[in-house]
Amino acid sequence: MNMTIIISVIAYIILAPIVGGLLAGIDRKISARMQGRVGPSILQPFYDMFKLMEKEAITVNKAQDFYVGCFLFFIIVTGGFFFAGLDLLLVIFTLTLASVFLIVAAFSSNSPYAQIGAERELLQMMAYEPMVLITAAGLYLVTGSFNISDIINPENGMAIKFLPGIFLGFVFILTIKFRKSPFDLSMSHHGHQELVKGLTTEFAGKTMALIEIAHWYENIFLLGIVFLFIANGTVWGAVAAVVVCLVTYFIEILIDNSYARMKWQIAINSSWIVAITLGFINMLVIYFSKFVL
Amino acid sequence: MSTITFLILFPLLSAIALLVLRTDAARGVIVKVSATLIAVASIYLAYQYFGIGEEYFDFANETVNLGMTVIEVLLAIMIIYLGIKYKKYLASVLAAIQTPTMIWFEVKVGHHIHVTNNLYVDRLSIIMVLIIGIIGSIITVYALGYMKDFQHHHKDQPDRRPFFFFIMYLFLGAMCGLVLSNNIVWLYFFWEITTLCSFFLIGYTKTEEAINNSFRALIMNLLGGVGFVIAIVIMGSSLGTLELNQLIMMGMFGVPAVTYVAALLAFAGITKAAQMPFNSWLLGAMVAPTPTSALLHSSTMVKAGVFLIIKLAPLLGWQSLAGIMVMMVGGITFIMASFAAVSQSNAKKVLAYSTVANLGLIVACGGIGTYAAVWAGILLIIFHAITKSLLFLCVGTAEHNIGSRDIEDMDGLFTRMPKLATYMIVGISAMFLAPLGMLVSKWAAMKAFIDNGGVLLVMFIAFGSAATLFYWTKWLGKMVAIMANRENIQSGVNKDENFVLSTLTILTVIVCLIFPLISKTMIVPYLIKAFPYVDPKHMILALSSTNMTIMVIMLFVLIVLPILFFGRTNKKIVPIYLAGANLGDDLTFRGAMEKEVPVSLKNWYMEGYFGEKKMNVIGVIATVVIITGVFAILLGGVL
Amino acid sequence: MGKRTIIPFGPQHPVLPEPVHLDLVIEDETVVEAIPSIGFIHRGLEKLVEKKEYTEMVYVIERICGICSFGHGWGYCLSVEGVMGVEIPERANYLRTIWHELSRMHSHLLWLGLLADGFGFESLFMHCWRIREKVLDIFEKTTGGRVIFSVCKVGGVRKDIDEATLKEISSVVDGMKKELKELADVFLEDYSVKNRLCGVGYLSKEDAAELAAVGPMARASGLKQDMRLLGHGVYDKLGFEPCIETAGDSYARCKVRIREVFQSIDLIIKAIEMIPDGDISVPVKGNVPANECVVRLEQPRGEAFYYAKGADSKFLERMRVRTPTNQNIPAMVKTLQGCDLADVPMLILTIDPCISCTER
Amino acid sequence: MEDLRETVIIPVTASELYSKVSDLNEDGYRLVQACCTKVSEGFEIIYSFDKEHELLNLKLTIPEEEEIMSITGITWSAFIYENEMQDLFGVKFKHMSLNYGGHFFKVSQPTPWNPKN
Amino acid sequence: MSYVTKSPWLIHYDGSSCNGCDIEVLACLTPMYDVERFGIINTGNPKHADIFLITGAINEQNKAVVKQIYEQMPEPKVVIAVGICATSGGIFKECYNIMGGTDTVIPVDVYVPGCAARPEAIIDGVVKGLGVLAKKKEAMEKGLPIDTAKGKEKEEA
Amino acid sequence: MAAFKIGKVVLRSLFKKPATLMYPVVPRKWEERTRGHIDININDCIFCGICARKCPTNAITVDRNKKSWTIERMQCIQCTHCVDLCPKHCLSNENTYTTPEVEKVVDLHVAPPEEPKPASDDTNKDSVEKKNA
Ligand code: NFV
Ligand code: SF4
Ligand code: SF4
Ligand code: SF4
Repeated sequence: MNMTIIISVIAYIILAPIVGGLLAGIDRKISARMQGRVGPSILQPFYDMFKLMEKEAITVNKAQDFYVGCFLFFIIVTGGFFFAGLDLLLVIFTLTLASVFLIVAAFSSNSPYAQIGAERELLQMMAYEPMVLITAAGLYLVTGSFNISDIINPENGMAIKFLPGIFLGFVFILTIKFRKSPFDLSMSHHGHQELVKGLTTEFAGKTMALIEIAHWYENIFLLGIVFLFIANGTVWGAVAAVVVCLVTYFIEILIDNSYARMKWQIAINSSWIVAITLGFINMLVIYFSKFVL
Repeated sequence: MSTITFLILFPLLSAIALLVLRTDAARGVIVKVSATLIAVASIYLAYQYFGIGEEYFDFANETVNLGMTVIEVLLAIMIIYLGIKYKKYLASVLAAIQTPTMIWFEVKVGHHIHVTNNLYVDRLSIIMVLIIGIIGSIITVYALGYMKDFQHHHKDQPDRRPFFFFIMYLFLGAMCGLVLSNNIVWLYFFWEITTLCSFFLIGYTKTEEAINNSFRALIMNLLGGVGFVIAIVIMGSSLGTLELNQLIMMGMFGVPAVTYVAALLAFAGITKAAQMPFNSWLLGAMVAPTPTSALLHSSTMVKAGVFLIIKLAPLLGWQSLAGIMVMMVGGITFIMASFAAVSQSNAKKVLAYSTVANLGLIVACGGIGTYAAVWAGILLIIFHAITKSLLFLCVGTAEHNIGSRDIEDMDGLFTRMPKLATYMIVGISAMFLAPLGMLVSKWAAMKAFIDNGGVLLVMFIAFGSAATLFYWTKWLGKMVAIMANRENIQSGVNKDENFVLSTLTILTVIVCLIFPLISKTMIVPYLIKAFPYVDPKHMILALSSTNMTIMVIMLFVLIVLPILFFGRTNKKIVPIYLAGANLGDDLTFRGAMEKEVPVSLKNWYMEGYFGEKKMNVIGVIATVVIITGVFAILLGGVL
Repeated sequence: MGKRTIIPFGPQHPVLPEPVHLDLVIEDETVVEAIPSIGFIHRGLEKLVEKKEYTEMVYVIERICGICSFGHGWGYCLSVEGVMGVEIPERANYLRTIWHELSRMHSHLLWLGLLADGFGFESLFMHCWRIREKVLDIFEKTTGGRVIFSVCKVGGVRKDIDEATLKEISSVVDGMKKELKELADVFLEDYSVKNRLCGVGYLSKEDAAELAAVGPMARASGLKQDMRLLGHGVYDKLGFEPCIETAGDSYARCKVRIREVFQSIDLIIKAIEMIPDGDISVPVKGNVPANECVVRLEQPRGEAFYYAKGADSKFLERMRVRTPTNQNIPAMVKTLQGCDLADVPMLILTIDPCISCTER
Repeated sequence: MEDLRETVIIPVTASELYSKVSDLNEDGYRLVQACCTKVSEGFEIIYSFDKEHELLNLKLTIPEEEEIMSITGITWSAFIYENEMQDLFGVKFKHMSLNYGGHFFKVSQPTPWNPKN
Repeated sequence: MSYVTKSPWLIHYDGSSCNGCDIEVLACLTPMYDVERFGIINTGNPKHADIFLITGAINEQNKAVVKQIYEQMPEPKVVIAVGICATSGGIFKECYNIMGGTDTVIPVDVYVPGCAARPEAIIDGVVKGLGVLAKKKEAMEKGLPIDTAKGKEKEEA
Repeated sequence: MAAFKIGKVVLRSLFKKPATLMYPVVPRKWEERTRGHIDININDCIFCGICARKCPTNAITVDRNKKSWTIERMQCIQCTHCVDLCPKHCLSNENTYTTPEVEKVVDLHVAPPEEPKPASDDTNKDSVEKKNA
């Protein structure tokens, strides 16, 4: 048991950036094709990252790099906890910690676009946080444990059977987490936007590269949560879960290319409404069937 | 036993001394010495009863009872007088109802009930005493420097510092009494004293606003007091006991009348803990000098309310109407106050709302009434007391050095006052970030809510914590912002203040580090006693020991990381991006009409979404409906 | 006020390809004050009339702007022709109209793309610009330039389009309709797009008149105002009627422009059907008499104003171009009040700003 | 529909300009443009107004030093033209409602159309 | 190998161009020309950019802006002047408000002629710029002052 | 509520061949009228200087004595005004553009010496010299 944990954590730490980077590359390729263009090479994200590493080292103050480093570190820790099968809430809180580091890094630069980006990022966090917690609560109610190692081996089958609403809600907020249109408010990976580069305006060179890597880690971890909904402890379940993860990712790309960027009001209204309707009703049903029936 | 007496009476002596000896030097010595003694005594008390865990004392003494009654009457007369003088007749009316009822009860019923144990010590009260003794007294030390500055800033007002310190110390004594009394009448007595202390301190500056707010606080607390009195009357007349432990025991055996008593006491607790619909008094209390806010209105006095509710927790829970009332009121208060905090830029108001919200969380935990919830509640009390007082004091210092308590004016504090900013960063992080204290307890609370709280409470906590995240992080953002070219004014900070702030900061971190220990040696044993029907072996805590260990390790990492890496970069420092119009100093850009426009970066407040008024109205209506509903049902049961 | 954020918006800013600057004062994300500042692109090219002969000046005037370049050339030629009293052949008038309408198509498609980019709809941006390339190909084929044509000259046009090419143009633009329809649907019906456009940047009919808005900006607020009604080119022969919308918001402005793209296609097809044979220019010689002439022309962005004053020499005494964007700036400033920060680029875009036109 | 070639130009004097413009404004005319030409007598300023596609031009000739009344009080959008004239020619206006104070076009040399030296 | 040539991000600033070159620069990003094939992204942020595409001539007003953008770009970086205006001031050279081409304020590495410069020419120019970029990167690694690596003339010398 | 309005276009594009022209891998074919660069048949030129005087950007310099015709490539805006005006029609518009360079390009064309020579002599070709600005 212990051995598998160590292996999966190490596998995560090594493979996640590779898979995450590839996914990002595929994302860019598919997006380009959807826009009628050829698009970059699939390895482009890696080129970008190495390029950033090679650039001259500049920063706007001495504190920023520390915060960004912490961001990356705790994102890795988050994923590590996740793949070690630890408590889901612990994982979520660590993720929050990591995200706060990113925001703090942006705030520390005291620069307009970074600050507004940080403010919007914060708003996005406020928007998706309830749904994330509800997701954890839902998984807990269905599987009776917060431990991820228990959640992936549920006793009564795939969690999604009981949590269709929560699953949809989670996919909804994934759009925010993946920084996809219509909710790429605080920074967008490609292209230019009204906030210049938002949150990342003041990060250059290596610092920016770290952020890219962190995003790859984060994306894999988020797909890991999608995985939880499908996994049922069997091999075919795992395969199905991976397929669902990929389909989810594709849908996110499609959404990215099919929507205008919305304003923050919509971001918070819609995600809270989703959390209240899908999340709440789903929970209500579970509570009802669990405690009343 | 003697330690207890010391803890209750010694502060009183200091108080009188402070009132009499009016020079700065004498005050300094008295405060520092008494603070040390009280702190030492509280630690000694903890040490004394550490192994024993719980002990009850007779301490029966008719003169004490008589003395209390006399004081009560005097106080009532004073309130009635003040109420009339300031045309706040409601206060007079409430006092005129409360005290005569109490005296009538004493004479008719109370007199005949034999109280075996007037005082007691258990692990919960030890925790409370430690908070009062250490945090409380250290705040009074801080107040020395602060009040000097304060007087400096308010030269127009007469120097009333002797009175101020008198009340502060009086309060410390009363607070100790409150958490150590087993006799509910005594408890009530101390309860009223703290109400009055708060009243005087809120009205300290004697401005119109201060007086209005102090009366609002008084009236609301007296309302709770009325509830308290009725509870005592019912308790005495139908249960025939005046002892808290008896009451709880009876409750567990299902004596029906206990429900009423519990509901009424919980109501009193709700008023004192400034839960909605009574939260407005705490907000108003922010006019008081900052040490007051730190001591009374965040770390201790308001905790009296939640202390009582936590005490009663075994009687609450879903099976009791009182429990449902308490958890709903707590839950609603948590979410609404958290939302309202988003729209505030006045640092003290943010802290006040956050206090209300956290008390709401504790109250809700008490309302759920399971051991896991209570575990979370007690942890919340501890962490909140330390961290909040730290934050309040930081704001006080900031205010005196930069001239504003508005968060938006704390621009570039990291450059101007690096130490203070660091304390604040620690304090703010401790309020909501992962391995630190408050989050641990919030996590436990969340688990308790999911397990026993029902869907609604889960929603409350999910949304409430999202808002919490928002308002703390944006404040944190202001703190970390590094603004080049600002003058460093850290050295202007008073030495005492600095000492207190650093102590509290260290304390915050230490408590976060040793909380598994606190849980193991203090809270769990208390829970085993308080929930005798739960098999200790099956007591699964919200946080498994693995999780606690991970938390502590994470915290270590978080302490080590900055020491190793913070600011260690040899990168080239370049100017910030200002759309190509940076004038070079990172603070101004070339604006329209060729003006040099200073950049100004402010946070979001989202008035439209989280306006204070709106949140209060919703919260008040919801809680009023719940409270009146519950009491209506209870009353219906009686009739 | 404590909660006001003051930031610079531009001169360098990725969503606006052109440098404008705003001192933005915002609260949360609501703009409470926006002080515009321009002047980054001012070249002072009108003053070149002192150095360039009137025949060369057309190349300068064309380069006021690379988007509405043809219209500028036309406006200049019209005004000089007016001063000199030159009549140009009918075929030249037709050709000018065709090119002008093609320019309008390219300009509007460009704008639609930029607008999509402004609200972060990348794929829509890409598809708009993909379609726009077809118009540019026509330009390349008929004039030899993609954005700057250099085909107008005083006295007519420099290049003719042969019959076969005209047919081809006709079928190409007709063929664009289908693809345009799909994109128009997205702009006009997609939920997310409508959400960003509807009700944003409202300008009432009264305000539009008061602030003297021109072009699609005015037409979207219900003003019937289109200089094509004045009768330059062959618009009267083509039976032109302006597109009017009444809602006055960004959505209406978008809709006007989309309708105008389709209208332009129809006008082009019709003009190609009706084009007569004949010369494409008349020779113009000699000095420009001391006379003055005012011409107004409907550019893609609205009414442009040309004033030429001769001085009985080869050099004009004064050439004045007043462009539609210039006229729309007050309206833009007005719509910016109270909008969201996210809408700022969008609102700036909805007047379809062309700063190089404005500042010359 | 007006004839394209016909340019209606009505001469006005500086003193009657303001009332003329406000009459036009009341009649529902909108400001189309204002432009200045440097002539030997000083400045020649043309104000153009439009009502339902009818164009009306007011021509004002003033000596270089004369200060004239700003019409921004009547039609605010004139601020663009007045600032432009101020920056490029050095025409002086009284009571401009929005005065960029010479920083509208931000030219490197002052009043390039009317060089001072 | 240097990755900077595989992922050149660009920033575009419009000096005082007529928009003709601007829209051609934008056109490069769109489906027909799609420079993202070469890994090029239009980042609007000088701090992320490797290539500075500048269109239009320099005047007194944008001098400081152009300079600032250039200075905020981290090394290695190249400047590509797109269009006749940016290379020499072009048709506006004699205007009173024009100071001249881009090279009057910052060193230019590649000149792309054309009025307007065609997208193909811009692509050619960027490709040429990549060569310069690689050389600068090399110089940077060797610790040489970067400006000495500035292109052809020094190479020949 | 119409969502995914662009879905059809986007999905179709995903499976269709992209619209990209693939320049420079696939060279671009130019239209006949494409205004690329100005070329001169120096043999016909009479060095009258009209082109130089009328060029709106003064890109051309003509030296009657040296019999040279010079064009600053980075100054010419391809308006073809000179082509129109040349009395000898020796200027022409070529449809290939001047390639981007790291230096400003100036092309100097000098007429061949005037002694009559056999037509096949290759000195008849104009000598083009590139030099740096
Ligand atoms: N249409 C147009 Fe222009 C003109 N005239 C305008 O503002 O684009 Ni550059
Ligand atoms: S080179 Fe020509 S097309 Fe490009 S900006 Fe200058 S004038 Fe416009
Ligand atoms: S106009 Fe023709 S003939 Fe005269 S110099 Fe120029 S190229 Fe030679
Ligand atoms: S094409 Fe135009 S700019 Fe070029 S040389 Fe000829 S006249 Fe001059």
